[in-house]
Amino acid sequence: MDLAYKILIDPFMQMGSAPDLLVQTLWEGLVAGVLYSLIALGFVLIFKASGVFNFAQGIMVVFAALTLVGFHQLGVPAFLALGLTITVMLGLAFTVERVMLRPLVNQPDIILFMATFGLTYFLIGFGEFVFGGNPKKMITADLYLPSGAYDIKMFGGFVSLQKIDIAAAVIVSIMVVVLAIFFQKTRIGRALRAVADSHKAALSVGISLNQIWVVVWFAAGIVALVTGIMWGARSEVSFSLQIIALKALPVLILGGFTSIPGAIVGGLIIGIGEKLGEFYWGPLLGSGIESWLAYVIALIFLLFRPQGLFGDKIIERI
Amino acid sequence: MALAFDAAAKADTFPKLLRRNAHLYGSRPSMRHKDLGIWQTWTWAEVEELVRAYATGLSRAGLNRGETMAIVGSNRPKIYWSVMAAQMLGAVPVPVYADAVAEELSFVLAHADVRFAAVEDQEQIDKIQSVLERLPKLELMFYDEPRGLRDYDHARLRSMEDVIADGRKALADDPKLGAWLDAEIDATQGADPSIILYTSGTTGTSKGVMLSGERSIKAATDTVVFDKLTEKDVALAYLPIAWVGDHYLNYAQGLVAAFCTACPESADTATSDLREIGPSFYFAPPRTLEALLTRVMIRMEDASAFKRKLFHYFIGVARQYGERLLNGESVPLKGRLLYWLGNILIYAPLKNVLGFSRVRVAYTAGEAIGPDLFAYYRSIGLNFKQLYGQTEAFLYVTAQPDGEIYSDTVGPACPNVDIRIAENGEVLFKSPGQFTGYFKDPVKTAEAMTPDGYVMTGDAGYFDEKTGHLKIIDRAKDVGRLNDGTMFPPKYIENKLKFFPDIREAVAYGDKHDFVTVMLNIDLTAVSSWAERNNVSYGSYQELAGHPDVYAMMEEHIAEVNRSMAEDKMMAGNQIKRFLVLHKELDADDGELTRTQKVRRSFVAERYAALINGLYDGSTAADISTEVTFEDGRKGTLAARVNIQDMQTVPVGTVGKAA
Amino acid sequence: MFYREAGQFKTSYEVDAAVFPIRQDRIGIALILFIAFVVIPLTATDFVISVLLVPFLILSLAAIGLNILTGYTGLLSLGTAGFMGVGAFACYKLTTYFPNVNIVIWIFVSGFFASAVGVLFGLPSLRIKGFYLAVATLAAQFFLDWAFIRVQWLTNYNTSGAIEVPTRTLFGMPLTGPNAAPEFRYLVVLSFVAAMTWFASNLVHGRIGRMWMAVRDMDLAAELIGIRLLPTKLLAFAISSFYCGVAGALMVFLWYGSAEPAVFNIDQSFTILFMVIIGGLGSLIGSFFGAGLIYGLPIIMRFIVNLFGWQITPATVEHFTFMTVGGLIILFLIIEPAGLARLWQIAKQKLRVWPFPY
Amino acid sequence: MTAPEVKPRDVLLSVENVSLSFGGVKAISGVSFDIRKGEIRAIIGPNGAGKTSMLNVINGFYQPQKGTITFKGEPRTKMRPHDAATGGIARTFQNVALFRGMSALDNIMAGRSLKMNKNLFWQLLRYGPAMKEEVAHRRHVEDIIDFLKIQEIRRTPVARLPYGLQKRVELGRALAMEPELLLLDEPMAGMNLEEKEDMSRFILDVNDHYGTTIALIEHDMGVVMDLSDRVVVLDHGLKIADGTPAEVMKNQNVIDAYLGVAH
Repeated sequence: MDLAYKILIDPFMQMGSAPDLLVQTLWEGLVAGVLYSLIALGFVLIFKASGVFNFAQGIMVVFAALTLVGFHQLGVPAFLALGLTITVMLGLAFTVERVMLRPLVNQPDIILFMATFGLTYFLIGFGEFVFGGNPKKMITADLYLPSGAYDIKMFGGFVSLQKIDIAAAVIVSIMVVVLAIFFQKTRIGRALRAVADSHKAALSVGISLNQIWVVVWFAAGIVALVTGIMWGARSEVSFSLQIIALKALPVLILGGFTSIPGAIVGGLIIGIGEKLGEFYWGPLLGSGIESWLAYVIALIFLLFRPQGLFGDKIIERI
Repeated sequence: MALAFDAAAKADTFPKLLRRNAHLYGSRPSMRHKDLGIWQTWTWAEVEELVRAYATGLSRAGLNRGETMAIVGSNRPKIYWSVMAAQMLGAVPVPVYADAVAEELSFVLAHADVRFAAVEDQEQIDKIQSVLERLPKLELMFYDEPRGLRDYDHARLRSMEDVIADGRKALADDPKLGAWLDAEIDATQGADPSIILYTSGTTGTSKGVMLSGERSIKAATDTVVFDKLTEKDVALAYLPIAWVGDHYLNYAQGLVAAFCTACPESADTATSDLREIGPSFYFAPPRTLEALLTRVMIRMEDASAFKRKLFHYFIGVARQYGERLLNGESVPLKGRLLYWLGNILIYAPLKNVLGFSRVRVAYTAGEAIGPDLFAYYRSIGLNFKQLYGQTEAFLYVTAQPDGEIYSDTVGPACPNVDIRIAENGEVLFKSPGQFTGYFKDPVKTAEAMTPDGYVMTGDAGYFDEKTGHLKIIDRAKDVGRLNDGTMFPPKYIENKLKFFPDIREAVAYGDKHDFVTVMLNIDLTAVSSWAERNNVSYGSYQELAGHPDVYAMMEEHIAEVNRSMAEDKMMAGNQIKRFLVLHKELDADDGELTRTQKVRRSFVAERYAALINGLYDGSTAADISTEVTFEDGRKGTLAARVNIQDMQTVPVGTVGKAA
Repeated sequence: MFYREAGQFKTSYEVDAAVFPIRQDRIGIALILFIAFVVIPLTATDFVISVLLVPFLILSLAAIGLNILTGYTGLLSLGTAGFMGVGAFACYKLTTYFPNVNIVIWIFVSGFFASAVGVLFGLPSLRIKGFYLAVATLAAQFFLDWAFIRVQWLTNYNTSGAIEVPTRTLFGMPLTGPNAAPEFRYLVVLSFVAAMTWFASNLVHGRIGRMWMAVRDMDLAAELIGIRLLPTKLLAFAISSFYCGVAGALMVFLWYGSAEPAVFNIDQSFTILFMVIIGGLGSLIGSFFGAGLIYGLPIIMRFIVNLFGWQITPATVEHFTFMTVGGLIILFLIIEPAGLARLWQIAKQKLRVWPFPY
Repeated sequence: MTAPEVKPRDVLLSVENVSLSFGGVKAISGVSFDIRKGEIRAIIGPNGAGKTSMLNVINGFYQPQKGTITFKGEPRTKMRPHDAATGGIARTFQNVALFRGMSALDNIMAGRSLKMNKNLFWQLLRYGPAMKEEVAHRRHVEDIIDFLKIQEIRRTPVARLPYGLQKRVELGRALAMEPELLLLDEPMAGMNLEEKEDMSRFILDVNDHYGTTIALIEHDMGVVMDLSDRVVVLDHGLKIADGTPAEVMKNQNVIDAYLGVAH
């Protein structure tokens, strides 16, 4: 009875009794969710266009952020460093296409998936070799990103909103809009969607598969860079981010592997759910449940709706 | 071992031998058959039990002493057991080639008066049923493989399985039956006919060669001792059971030596089955060996350059030292070392992949074997030997003993075989296994024998002076004489030429002429690839055949043949003086070859009379125009001018021409 | 080249179905076992045994475990380390509660605990497969990882939060703890690995192995020939986790001596997965190859660095190891997705048909 | 020519008024027919007629929204594919669905899975009862291998086999289940003439030798005419004809459907 009370009633009592804390938690969850969404977005881009489940998206985030900071540490002005980093991500996209994707074309999806494990490990080793393993500080101020916080009075308490978080939310919104336009209005965007449906169709549009791969991996690289900047601004740039990036997987399961809105909504659900769970139910289990709650939510979700929130229903044919 | 042969001497029929083997070697394998994925194995004891049951069943089905039973099928245990079971009852098995057409089949079955036939499967049954009206005596067929026979009228059909089961039950039910069967076995005398083997030949000319058990076993015992075969040996039975070779090598020797006979899964899998079973006693006709060598060479073509080099290098080493080592001659230390290395790297693995690792004794026979081909197998350590024999002799007339192996001889007379060469060069023999007569044909039997009891082989030959071995040169009736009286065996000369891969066909002339001439057909595959390598360009077969470089090459080959014939005083007079290369391939469609790809000499002589005239009138070219049939069946005329070339002959020197 | 198969024919299905049907292979295996059980304990140094062989064997066992699940049944798992941890902690708890029961028994029994957890997390495999299942196993990994840290009962409330392996004996000799002789530990580990490899080989060559592979190759067709998917997949989870659990227990008790929960984090899962990929999915011998390569690579690299006296920090060597492993995985997936095992098989085949080309 | 009178107990499987749709798209609408014991029953029709869907309904891969299926006299409601397998229905596929990582022998052996039951303990030892069971079933499978004349390729991984042989192995796997009803989905698709003749022979032999009832989908009308006892014709999910091959060939609806009226 006591346990049932602790699980079913007490947390809600707490929410009701301190609404400011609830709002603060929700906000924290929302912000975490935004970042999850960003990583998930990178996954979705690549998965949609090439059917590759890119496990390396997390390390790409770290890699992009480290490159940016690394250039800056060499004395390169911030925005030039940004430009150079974008170039590096383009180079990475080219290399991945050339060295990994092209030779593996027509292999089963699971093989490509595992190849991205290899890519992950390679980039970890390469990144640590070039930039060292120590955490770094993001060059927030140099990029004119806001810092500090707005403290808003609410429900008899304070809710603290980090400015960088607000900026992150705004930037994500802009990016989603840009991507939407890109997919709907541009030729290459339409080709990408065609590829998602069938590789033959894409060829008939007149764009080679190889080009498309470069484009999506580059796009995913840019998304990774943005993610890296935002995340780095909140905490620091380190390789542990790579593990956190795995949280994008449950996000994808919720949102579906091919849906951009799904990635956003899924990210938010996971982010908020995780923070609420950790804050209100975590102490029951000795806290730290953040590390797995997202996966368990996804797992339970999977059992009921394997195709995700926005994914297409899978009809197996024989 | 000695015991085995003593007992063999006492056992004068095959059923008695079976009884002996079951007694002495009861738990040793007698028969293996690759079936359902594994080598099903029967020991001598099991085989005896099975055959006794089978014989009892056959007896109950009506088979009597002295009657004949046809055996039609491939090398399968039940087919061999059918032979044994019939013999057990004193009946005479008559094996028929499984690939015989219905026509031949009906001739043999009718001629042999069979009431019963043991057949392999639906295919044979269909064949027999299609000629049933010509076989009024045929009552019952026993089949091995029931597949597809479900809807057949079973009035004349019974499965061997049922016959065996029936016999087994009868033996179990009536204890006296076993004793009766033993009495039946003992009642058969060694002199009674044991089997009738029909010689292959066109309908009507095929003769049923009767062999007695006593003689068969005597002959087989001699060769078993000669080759030291024991119950530990293994042979793969893949040759037609109706052929004397299989009946002798596998059946008779198998029973005498009590070795294990293995039957392949099917004709298609014989190669892989050979590899699995790894026989210790092996027989293959030259054709098979040649095909095998070609396969080896083709597969090696796909090997990496390094491996190919290694292979050819060590094959070269083998060529140099291999045969000498095998013959126990002295070889320098370097040669021994190289051969030892080659054996590790190439020869032993090669023998392994071919399934020859355990071969101890191997024979080839049936036709002349090319010296290169023969040397190839011997050089990698396979103890291939040649033998000469025929159905009437129950196979062996001569065989090469270990250490005296030559590609162009067939060896000295086998133990207890007496050979005589007739005036006309024909080989005559008396042998322990010789036949007792042609079935129902005393006239032909008499024709085949000399008044003093020698069997005429129909083959011409002579004893080589150097080796003392018999050389077979041609069919006796085909041997002619040059005007100077030299014996002229065309086939011998032609074969020597055909051993060159570049020469596909050769036709030699010389009978009633002053000297020997030949017409050659190039081998298009070999010569065109030679042309490619040597930048010889040509537009057609005719152009290639007439190319001066090709003529030069042929000249070399003929010169080599001349040299080799000059060494042999019997043949020195047959050196080739003039030759030409035919402008078209001899073709069965044009009637120039038989369907089995043998040259029809007289037809060719008639058709190419203009060329033959040219060969003998000294001209350097001759014109010829022939009618040809194209592949689509149209007929046309092909005209050509064919060059004729003279040859240098090797002076025979002190050695005089044989008169 | 060394094969002499002519004359090696099979007269029964038992022999035909043998795991090593070729005599030369049987001789080879016997030779390897002889070297492993007799020659090495007599000759090898403590360093070779403790640093090279014991870890190699234990990791191979874990790789076999994962291979059963991923290679044979086609279920991708990222939770291997979690299942290994369950084995390790179960063994620790068991031996502290029942110190008088022989540790070898507890190592074995701990596999069953891992099995139970494996089956629990395998349940979703009925509905989901591929990447989705990988995520489900990630849930297991992170949950278990968390539990090892947070549930202090598991470490007997040890302040360091780590397992301290007590001394336990076998045949009166210390097997675990600081006083255990390396040769003795090695022999016990080897016995476990050899026996369990033999069991695994028996399984995958029989009915169950065929059912697993059928599910892997085409689950719909498997269902249509009457294979029930869920029990088949759960059995794979159970056996796989059992192997991982035993490997985990061996790892802590006979290799590390003490272990923090971090030993069983997701990186360990990946390491084992890489062993399986590089070694060869669906191959037991490949599991050994993969374990040898992935575990041996950094050691070899350090050795080379020392050999040439290069002034390179251990961290840099580690970075290069990461890059090499990552590169190797991609390389293998491109040129030989079936891994080292396939290369081995090709080499063997080449020897069998030598001098003919394969 | 009329079909011989049917006694109800001769009916092995009957399909009554079955309808199936995917998200509103009708694949089969109200189709009824039966399959009698021991016959070879062909299901034909133009592309998209719902033939494969029909087979999928029969072996439980799809659940029909309407209608009943009676197998061996018992009406079935909800059934999973492995239930069909247990019940004695085996199946081959239009695009060969072999286990590509396994040898031909293992594929066929896998078909015996249902009949093998020795427990994990013995399987771990691969000894005693487990080995005995393995050997007994291998023996059975070897009969099938012999029957289908695929001895040569026993050990070959099926992925390396030519298409025609893959189809044969797949038939072998289905036969290994000793089914009462064998469903063949275009057994001769993509084969050359010789392979088709071989396959026809095998199908007739299976029917004759094992007495297996066969339902097959086939496009080659010549083959259908030669093989089948009765034919049911589907078009756009509807049954348009049912009867002996000769009757069906004369049916105007069938002629129209095949000539492509309103396609």
